[in-house]
Amino acid sequence: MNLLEFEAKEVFSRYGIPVPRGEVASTPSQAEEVAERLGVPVAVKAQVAAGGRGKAGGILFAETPQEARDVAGRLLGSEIHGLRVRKVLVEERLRIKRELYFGITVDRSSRCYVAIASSEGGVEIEEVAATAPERIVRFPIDPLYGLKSYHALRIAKALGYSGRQLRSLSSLFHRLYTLAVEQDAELTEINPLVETPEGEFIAADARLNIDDNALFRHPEFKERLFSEERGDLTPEELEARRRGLAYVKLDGEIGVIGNGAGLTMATLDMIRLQGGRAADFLDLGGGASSERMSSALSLLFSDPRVRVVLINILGGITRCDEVARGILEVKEKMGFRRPIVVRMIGTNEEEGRRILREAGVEVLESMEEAAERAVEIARRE
Amino acid sequence: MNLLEFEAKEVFSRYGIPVPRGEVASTPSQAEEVAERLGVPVAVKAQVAAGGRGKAGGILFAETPQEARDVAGRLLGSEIHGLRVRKVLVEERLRIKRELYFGITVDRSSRCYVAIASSEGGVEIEEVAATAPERIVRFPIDPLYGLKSYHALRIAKALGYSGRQLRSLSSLFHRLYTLAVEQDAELTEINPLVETPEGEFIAADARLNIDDNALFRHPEFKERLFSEERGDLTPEELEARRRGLAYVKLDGEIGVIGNGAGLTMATLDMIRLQGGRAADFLDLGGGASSERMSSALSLLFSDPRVRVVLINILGGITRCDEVARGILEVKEKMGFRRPIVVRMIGTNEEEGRRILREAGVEVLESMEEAAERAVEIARRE
Amino acid sequence: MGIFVDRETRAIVQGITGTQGRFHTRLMLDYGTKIVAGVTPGRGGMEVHGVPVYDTIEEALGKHEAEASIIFVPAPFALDAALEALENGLKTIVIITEGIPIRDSMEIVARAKQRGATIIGPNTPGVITVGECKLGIMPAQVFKEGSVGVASRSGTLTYEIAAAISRGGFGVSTCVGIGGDPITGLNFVEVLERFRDDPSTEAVILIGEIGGDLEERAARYILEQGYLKPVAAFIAGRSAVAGKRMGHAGAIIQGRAGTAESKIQALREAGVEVAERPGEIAKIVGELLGRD
Amino acid sequence: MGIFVDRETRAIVQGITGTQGRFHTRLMLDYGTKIVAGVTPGRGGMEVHGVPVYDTIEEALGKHEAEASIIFVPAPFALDAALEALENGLKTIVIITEGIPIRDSMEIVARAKQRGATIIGPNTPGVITVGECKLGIMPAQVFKEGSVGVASRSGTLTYEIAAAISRGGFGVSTCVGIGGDPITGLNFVEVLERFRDDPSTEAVILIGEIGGDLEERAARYILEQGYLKPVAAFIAGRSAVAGKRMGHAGAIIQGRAGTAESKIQALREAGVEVAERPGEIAKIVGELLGRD
Repeated sequence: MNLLEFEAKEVFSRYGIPVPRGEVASTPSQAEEVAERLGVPVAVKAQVAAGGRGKAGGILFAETPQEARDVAGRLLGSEIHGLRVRKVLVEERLRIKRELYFGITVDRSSRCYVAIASSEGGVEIEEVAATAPERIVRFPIDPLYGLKSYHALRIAKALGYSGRQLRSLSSLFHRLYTLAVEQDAELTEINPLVETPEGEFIAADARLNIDDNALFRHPEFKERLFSEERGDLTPEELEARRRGLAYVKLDGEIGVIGNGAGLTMATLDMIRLQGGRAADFLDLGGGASSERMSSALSLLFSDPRVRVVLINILGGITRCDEVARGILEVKEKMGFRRPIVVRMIGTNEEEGRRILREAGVEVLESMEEAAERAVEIARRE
Repeated sequence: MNLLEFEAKEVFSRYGIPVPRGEVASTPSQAEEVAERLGVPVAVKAQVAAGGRGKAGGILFAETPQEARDVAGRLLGSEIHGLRVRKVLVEERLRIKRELYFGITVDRSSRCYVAIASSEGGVEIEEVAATAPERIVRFPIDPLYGLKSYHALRIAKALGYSGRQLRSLSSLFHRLYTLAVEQDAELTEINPLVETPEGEFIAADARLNIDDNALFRHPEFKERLFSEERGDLTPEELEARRRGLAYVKLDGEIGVIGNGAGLTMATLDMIRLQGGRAADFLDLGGGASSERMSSALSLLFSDPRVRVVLINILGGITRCDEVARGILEVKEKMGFRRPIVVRMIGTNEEEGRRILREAGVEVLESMEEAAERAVEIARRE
Repeated sequence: MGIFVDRETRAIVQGITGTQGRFHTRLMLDYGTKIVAGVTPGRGGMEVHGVPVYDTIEEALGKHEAEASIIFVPAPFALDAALEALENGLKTIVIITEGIPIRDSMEIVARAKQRGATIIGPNTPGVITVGECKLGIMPAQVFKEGSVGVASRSGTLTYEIAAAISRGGFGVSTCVGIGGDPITGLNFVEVLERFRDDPSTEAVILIGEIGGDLEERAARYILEQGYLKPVAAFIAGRSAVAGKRMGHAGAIIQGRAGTAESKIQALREAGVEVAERPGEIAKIVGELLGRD
Repeated sequence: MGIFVDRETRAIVQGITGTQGRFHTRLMLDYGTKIVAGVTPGRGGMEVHGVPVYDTIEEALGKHEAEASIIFVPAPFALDAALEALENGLKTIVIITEGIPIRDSMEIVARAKQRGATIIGPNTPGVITVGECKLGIMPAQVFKEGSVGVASRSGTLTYEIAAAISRGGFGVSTCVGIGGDPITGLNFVEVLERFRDDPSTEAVILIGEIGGDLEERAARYILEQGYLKPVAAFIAGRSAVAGKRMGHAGAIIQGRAGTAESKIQALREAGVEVAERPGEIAKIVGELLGRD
């Protein structure tokens, strides 16, 4: 779960990581009040959980409280990368001597956390990695040992600092590591990490992505999982999440339901090979019940972009007859609002086919065939 | 720092360890109110940080709220093992099927925490260790690995439980371990750990002794370090602690000041060998300054039991002249209210002797001699 | 033969009394897997399909010999279950559980390394050495015995491909699900090393997907080591978009890393034949094994 | 010769820029100890009494060779300082710092064991091999060179006894303060083992006190191993009362355990001569060494 900047900064503050003075505002007049309280100039920042917010015009500056009101008015209610801006963060504008980068993320190959620091902040770290890899310090962290203060010193030293700054920067690094571990971060980063002319270090931006699977340890965030305010999920994705389905909205017109992530991805790929475009990725997961199936199908039926639904089931633990019954339920409740194409093999395949045949649904044998058929229908409808 | 029972139980509750319903009371009428709220019968328990409180009459029972008032009146203001009772804990009286013991303490030889469990609760664990060692389960805990849930299961199983009780008991053990680590316990124990007729486990008593050296990690408790309410220190000990001196009150009449714990202990031993009795143990610590010396000496001068003060200094890092100046300061400020005997050797010994000689204080060479002299004076005074 | 498990493997089921544990214990027993004991705290003394249940692994090992375990316990308890298996000396641990926190998986994998044990998973269908031992939840009927080793990051897609192999008249030696999480006990390179030394395996199929760089590293390994057995692959997720998790916790393109294109290109450069669609696999296997 | 440190030992001072670190660095240098570098984060580039200061041990070891360190940093930072020394391969680490949390000491000692390093302390005056190397804060002038090994749980009491040995015309090979805390890196048995193998040590003095059972275990060791060098002891705290901490964090009688009587009895049963008062030590040493 991606926290919004202001939420992440609240957590940062708790760990003693310096952040700019600032307050969140939901209306232009609130933004004006905050600017007055803080003193100008201020930065007004759209609170959406998307990268590249700056480039997309999500960060504006104001020299007067009135101007803060104006730019807040422009941001609030707009959309950035498809996400609605419901809040802005109004902050003191920092004076900048240098912009650094520091982050903790999961190193999949080494199977551990890795701390990444760079003297090139303010741009995406992948950018730096591609253009100036020598400016990046990577420090893999042994999960059974952790990042110690002297490791943090080593990283801060590699960025060229000494003396008092070496201590304060390394202490900031160490705090972010503690935060990452204690909050089960999948990714946390400070970009830019600003060095002020006075030599202080301040987290100008803050990103904190918490491992969804660890939310049982973090009741504070768990509540937000289904909240509209979350901001990194579309309304459809939120609804699917409430129904316990793995759903990702895409921009085509063929609805896809599969069981198993790999199989569902392969189905999307097949649609693309056939020249079609999928409207979504929807994985029923293992051992899917008829309720899950019917919940998934009715979700896609409520999406106006969807012209046809392709269902691809490989029965293993999942039983084809269960899935067929789920499809039938939807027919009985709301009717088939769109054409459906079903491909189904494996456990209790015959019974599943029989149920669907009686409901007037033909069941196909191969993924290729099913994808072809769906693409054809989508073109026609 | 030894927490009082009710303080320990607050912490236990935070970790989900079941404790009896109860409230603390500072007056008899408060105790009556609590008993009314809880429903009778109740236990009324003196809140002093001393072992063997039950045997010393510190736990009484009441069948009516009025009786709770009466017994609270008897306990409040009384002294148990020299400690004043300022509060009582009024609790529901548990029904008991069986009394167990569980504790986590530091195993000095194995240099790790050790969990200790016994099916013989309600008596001191040392008692059980002496009489029925086969009833004790000891589980040393690797500091780099910790006590895992399956270790806790193993311990609970060794006490003879199975099924649902096995799970609830082992989960209680595991919670206490988590508490011990997170709170830097030097010792935490539940004795008795009551099994009710319904098969629940409840911490009837709770002991939590927090490592003084770790209090910088526990601001919550650190504040209490110098509090009168603490209850496990005499007023003199509290005052010494405020002055940064390691002081223990003893019951003799020869005041003792030494530098270094071992040397001071040896000085007490020498007094005893000479047939005298020390009034205290007071260690100036390493590199003692003149201020520390004068603070220590004036502390002992304010103790009416003290007939003579024996000062034993071995100058290493500590300089004898510094110490001598501290003694002189007291003379100038308040005069020597009692005879003093000084033994002093080591760094800047000559200068120290000279300062004291001019102040009319003779300095002796050997510990034996000094102790003999002090005992002689104490007899005479 | 095959890798990781064979007809001699004796296994414990951790979380045997839950719905999943119970169900799959029966299917594994039916397949002939030697399930010697089950473990569920607080359920010691029960039996599940004739398998005795104990409160702890320590106890189970007091009565039975075993070298493997399969874990079905809920995600919040999986770390402890895996550590218990490791501490008690089990050497092959299959973690079926989905949704384990990354931090817990990192700890499991690090501890396993210390103890020289193999973790299969988490979030895996498990491992099957066809005709000998199934330590997992895959449907047995899709696998036919043969000489193709399969390593995969997914479940049903693997069954799809296994079924295709069977339909083509070929069969599988061992099929290992390495798991769909970002942190798993095994990577493709480690599985390739095992297949290299397995006489019953003549060719290897890798089933990869977007996210991470396990496929790229496998390609590099094949190229640099001059891997002697023929390898083919299928990579799911060519139509995935960046930043969105495609079902598996590990299936996510982050920035520029982890795209299907990058993986397919790396594999092709290493001489690995990459199928465009699952249905082509049988044909490719035929070519690899030198028969059409 | 002597144990733990000798004239070849090269040491780093951790926390060299603090008042204590600075002061004792000078005294150690004066004694002839090879202090090759100091470490204080944020003070890299300074010099203390001619010793170069670095921000980390890693850096210091880039410029100098060392196998030992002595730690003066405040208690809240001592754990990290010790781990840094261990991770960088130092083999003898003296922790002068007093007031380290027990939990931190447990971790330090456990990590040192993993790495095969020796921790002296915490809360110790350190170690001195007389005439060769002083890695500690003990006053040098009380020690004369000789053949008596001393191991002690206290500071000034040790100097008292060392002075008595000197006055008696004898001297010390190595004197080790094992530390006054409940958890220390060394126990008496480990020091006795080292003295056993040290040709420059002919007799050993143990200076114990109330709390714990290090003395009882030493007694058992001496008895069971048939320790060949003569041993004498002094135990402080015969007049201590139960439950009260006598200055040292480790000096506390808990319940029935840790009394001076128990220790004295155990040692006497093992044939160790236990002095009634520090002043007797010189005479006893004379007897042990066979000269009066």
